[in-house]
Amino acid sequence: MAGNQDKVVSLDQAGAMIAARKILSLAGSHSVNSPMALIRAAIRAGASALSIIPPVTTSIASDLLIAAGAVDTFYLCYIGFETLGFAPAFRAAAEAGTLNVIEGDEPFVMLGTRAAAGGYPFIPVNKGVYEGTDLPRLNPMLKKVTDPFTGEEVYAIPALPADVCILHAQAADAQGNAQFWGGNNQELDKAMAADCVIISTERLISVDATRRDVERVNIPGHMVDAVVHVPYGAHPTASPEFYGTDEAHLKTYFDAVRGGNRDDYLDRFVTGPADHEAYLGEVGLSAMFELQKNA
Amino acid sequence: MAGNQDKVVSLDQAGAMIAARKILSLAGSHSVNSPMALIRAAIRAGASALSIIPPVTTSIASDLLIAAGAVDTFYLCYIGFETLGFAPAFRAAAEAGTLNVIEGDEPFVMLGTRAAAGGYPFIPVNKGVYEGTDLPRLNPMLKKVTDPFTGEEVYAIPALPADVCILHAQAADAQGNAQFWGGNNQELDKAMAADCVIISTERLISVDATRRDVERVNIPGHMVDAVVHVPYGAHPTASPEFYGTDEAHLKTYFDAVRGGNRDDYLDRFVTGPADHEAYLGEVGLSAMFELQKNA
Amino acid sequence: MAEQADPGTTNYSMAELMAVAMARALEAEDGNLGGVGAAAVVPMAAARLAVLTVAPNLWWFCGGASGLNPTFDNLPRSSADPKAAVGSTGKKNMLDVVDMGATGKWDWGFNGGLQIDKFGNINMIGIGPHDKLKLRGPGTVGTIWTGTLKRPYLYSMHHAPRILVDRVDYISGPGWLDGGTSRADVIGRDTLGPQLLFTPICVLDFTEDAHQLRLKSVHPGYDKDAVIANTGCELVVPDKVPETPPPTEQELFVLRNHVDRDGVLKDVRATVG
Amino acid sequence: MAEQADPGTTNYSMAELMAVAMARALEAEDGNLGGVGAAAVVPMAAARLAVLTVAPNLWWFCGGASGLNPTFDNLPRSSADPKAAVGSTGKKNMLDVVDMGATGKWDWGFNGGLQIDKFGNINMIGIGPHDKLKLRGPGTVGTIWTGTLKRPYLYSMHHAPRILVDRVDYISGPGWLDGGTSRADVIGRDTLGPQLLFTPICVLDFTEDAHQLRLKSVHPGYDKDAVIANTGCELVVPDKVPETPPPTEQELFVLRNHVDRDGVLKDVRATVG
Repeated sequence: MAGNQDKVVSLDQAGAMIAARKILSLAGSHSVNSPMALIRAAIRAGASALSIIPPVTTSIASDLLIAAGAVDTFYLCYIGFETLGFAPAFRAAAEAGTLNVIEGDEPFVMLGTRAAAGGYPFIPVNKGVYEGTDLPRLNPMLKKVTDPFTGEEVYAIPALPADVCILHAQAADAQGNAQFWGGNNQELDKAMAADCVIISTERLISVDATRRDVERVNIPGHMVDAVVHVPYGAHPTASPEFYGTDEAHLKTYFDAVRGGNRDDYLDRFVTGPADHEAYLGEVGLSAMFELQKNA
Repeated sequence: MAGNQDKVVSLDQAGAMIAARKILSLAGSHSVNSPMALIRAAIRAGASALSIIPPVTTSIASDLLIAAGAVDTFYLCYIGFETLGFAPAFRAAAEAGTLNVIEGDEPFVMLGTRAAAGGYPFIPVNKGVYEGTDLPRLNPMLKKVTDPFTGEEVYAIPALPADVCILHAQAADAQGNAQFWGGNNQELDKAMAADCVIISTERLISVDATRRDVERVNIPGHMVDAVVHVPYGAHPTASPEFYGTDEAHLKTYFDAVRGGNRDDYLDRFVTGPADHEAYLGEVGLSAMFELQKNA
Repeated sequence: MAEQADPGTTNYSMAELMAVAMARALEAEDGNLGGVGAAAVVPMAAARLAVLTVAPNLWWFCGGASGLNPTFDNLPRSSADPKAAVGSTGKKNMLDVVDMGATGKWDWGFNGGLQIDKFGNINMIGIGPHDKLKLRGPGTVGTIWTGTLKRPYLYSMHHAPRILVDRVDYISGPGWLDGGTSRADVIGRDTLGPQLLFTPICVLDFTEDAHQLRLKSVHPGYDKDAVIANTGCELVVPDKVPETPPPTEQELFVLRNHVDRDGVLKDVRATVG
Repeated sequence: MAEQADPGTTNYSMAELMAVAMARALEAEDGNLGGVGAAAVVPMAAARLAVLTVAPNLWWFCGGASGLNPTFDNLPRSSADPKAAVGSTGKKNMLDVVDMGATGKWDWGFNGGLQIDKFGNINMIGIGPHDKLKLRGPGTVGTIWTGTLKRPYLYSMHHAPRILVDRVDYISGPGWLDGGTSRADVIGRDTLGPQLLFTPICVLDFTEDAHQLRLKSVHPGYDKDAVIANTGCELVVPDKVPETPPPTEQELFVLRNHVDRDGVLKDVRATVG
């Protein structure tokens, strides 16, 4: 997707692009840098029957998609709300048997993504990694392969390609050259492992501004299909150097879903607001500005 | 090698550490950022019968080791002197049959290094990569493996671990936290794939200076065994933002080795000078300062 | 039902006490490299406190924000908070973190679990049959690396019979497996099983040969019987079990002025029963 | 014996002429992503010139210095020179470059060889039996990616019978293999074989079905016969072969003022015979 020099689309257009695909990959870490505005847009656009390949730790980004009934299959590494507790929609759907959970782990998600990024059909892992654990028994996607160099049997992790990868950047230009400040760099492999890459960004900068600070570019634009300018687009998760995690909002979500009021939350914050600006109005701009202090 | 907070050693000590090992891995690219002072020190310390795993393109860094008779086996991807021509010592040794050349290539060197860095016993590659080429026939280290997910036969590249990896950094602190300016980031995987990592550095900075500019740190100190402070330590190759490639010196080397006068070069620039300062005296400090203009 | 753990004094909170006890244990790791993961506010505080007290040369990796040896003095609630990387000497890619797990390059680390059993095995998967879990756990994250860590350390913010069980339903993080030589036999001899387990009411270690959970010290305000009553597995209980030494004034001073100025540890939830 | 190629005029050097011809060809790749590798001063100049003339939306990766879409106006002698990355919109890790080769994400690229044969196969390995090479080549670098590149382009700074051979001794970079459908049969139909070959005396393409080397235009100062005499393989030579249009004044202006202000291309060696 190198060609186009202007990849900027609207949030609604991006939502429709996501909703048209089935295997969705996310980066961000826990409650930081999740592409929440894109996720809300995808839900509004009718995303359904998704398979989610999350980052190694995820929180509301994945849980909201599950709460909205948009997810069939979830590649699990870790999902939770830290001090608040278990991810409520995930836990309810998994325990009710309405969600197919692939029992993954760090090597499974990271190396499956690396394999897809590099075009390796699979990655065999060191003998010690799965010994003594129940993971191979619980994850049918792990298979044994004979190392042709030693004759030993080792576990193989399959490539985990995605149809679409959605990411929230701190700065990106119209060509798709994107900067992620903070985090642990899962974005590049995630992008390379996906057919389509959509980026929401706090700041839409000029290509000249990209050239001025090229060492900060984590994903080159040729890998990117669409860019959406969405200030506060990670809310209620944090956007490094812009705003901190909205702990109170996470609790509102958590209590609503755990208390059986998920539809109230969805109505108020996801399907109700006409657009991102209306969502911000519902959150309250002064609350948003307050979060900047904690960036 | 996390423990030690002061990993600074002398150039002679570093040379002895290298000479005590057999599989030597290099980074840098072509005639940029080669750890030349470390290489000269290793030759002076009697390095012999080395196997070299170079970066994907290498020049005098590898050729000098071959010229000095220190190399048994060479993992080839590309070696050359760009506009000057073929690498003279490599070519002579390979054609004379005194050098064991492993006929590698970009995926072999890069993915073999990645596999060693990540503890994968091997990496299987996409079916298209070696089709139609003579590489599998010429490189006995490539083997076929059956993909357990598809049943297809694919080529497997074995992990290529090294005993010691030597790198030239632009800045490093005593803990080994090191910055490489420019280049294409082969250093981290190279370091992770090696038992012992030795870094020469243009500037030896404080740990506080490292903390001030942490985004520039490419290799964290816990991976590093020894740091040597060697200003101009990449000469005659370039050190980004410090000095450019010494094209005239490369030609001196090239002409000497191709003209049958390799011993003259070695005497004058490698084994003759008592230390790095004497080497710089032989090169001429004003010539060094001149190269700064071309950084 | 679980009740809030009581540190037996108003001088410090239970999370502060645990952070201090965990920091002290890291003296044995001075100079070594380890890490803390997600949902790890107490281990983060412990590592930072250890650097400032007993382990000045400790190397530690701080979870999601990805900093090495950060120097925050405002403890973040999450290791993914970018502020957790303040003053770092390096950043690690998540891929490198995994690579180092697979190659056995982590010396130490803190891990917790939904369930922890008498041999220190960890379960983050869930409780009940896998196709119909009664409790769906949050997933295994990095607990699998307890198999390749040279010396894993365990902690739980909850001490209860449902957590400290005789046998975990699933092993996501291998401990001493079935005790005895079983870990060495299955995984190899390059790594050891869990060294210590920290809970809101005590510190436990493992016996030398059977590698079975053993009471090492009881926190102020609790006693042996409380530990036994709240533990769901067999426990080796020596005749004399010392009290966990309470935080010293100096430890609390450093903790509150150089690690956790915002007092995050004042309200971290820890429960008993 | 090889002699210095003569551009037939003192208005421009042979390397300048080649850079211009190669830049023009990149018009077909406007908007697409490609790259140049090591020892690639002329392809570097061509890509930069193409951006400034016929392919404003070209995406290109500049070898060892690792910059995407650099904006240097002082052409470096080596793509590994950090100055080759000046003004880039991104940097690529070498691993990503390889990953994109393996996953077939490069649209175009320039490659050369020790030997190039009539089907555009490339040899960088050497000449003679592999256990006793008469000429040990410099190694295959990225030539293997001609198999996965969507549209490879070839060039050689030397036009001689020893270089343009009937059959390469070894295939390190697959071209059209044995011609006809052989490439599609062996490698698959996702990529095409070489599109063009640029030398100091001519531009060649490949016939539509047999995919055999064909003379497309002859550079000023040379003619068909010179090409045939200096070519070691069978060549399809149309009845009428046009002259390669010499660089326009505008092309030379842009080349010398915005691409190669130091005149590096003035003394790049190109030979015939």
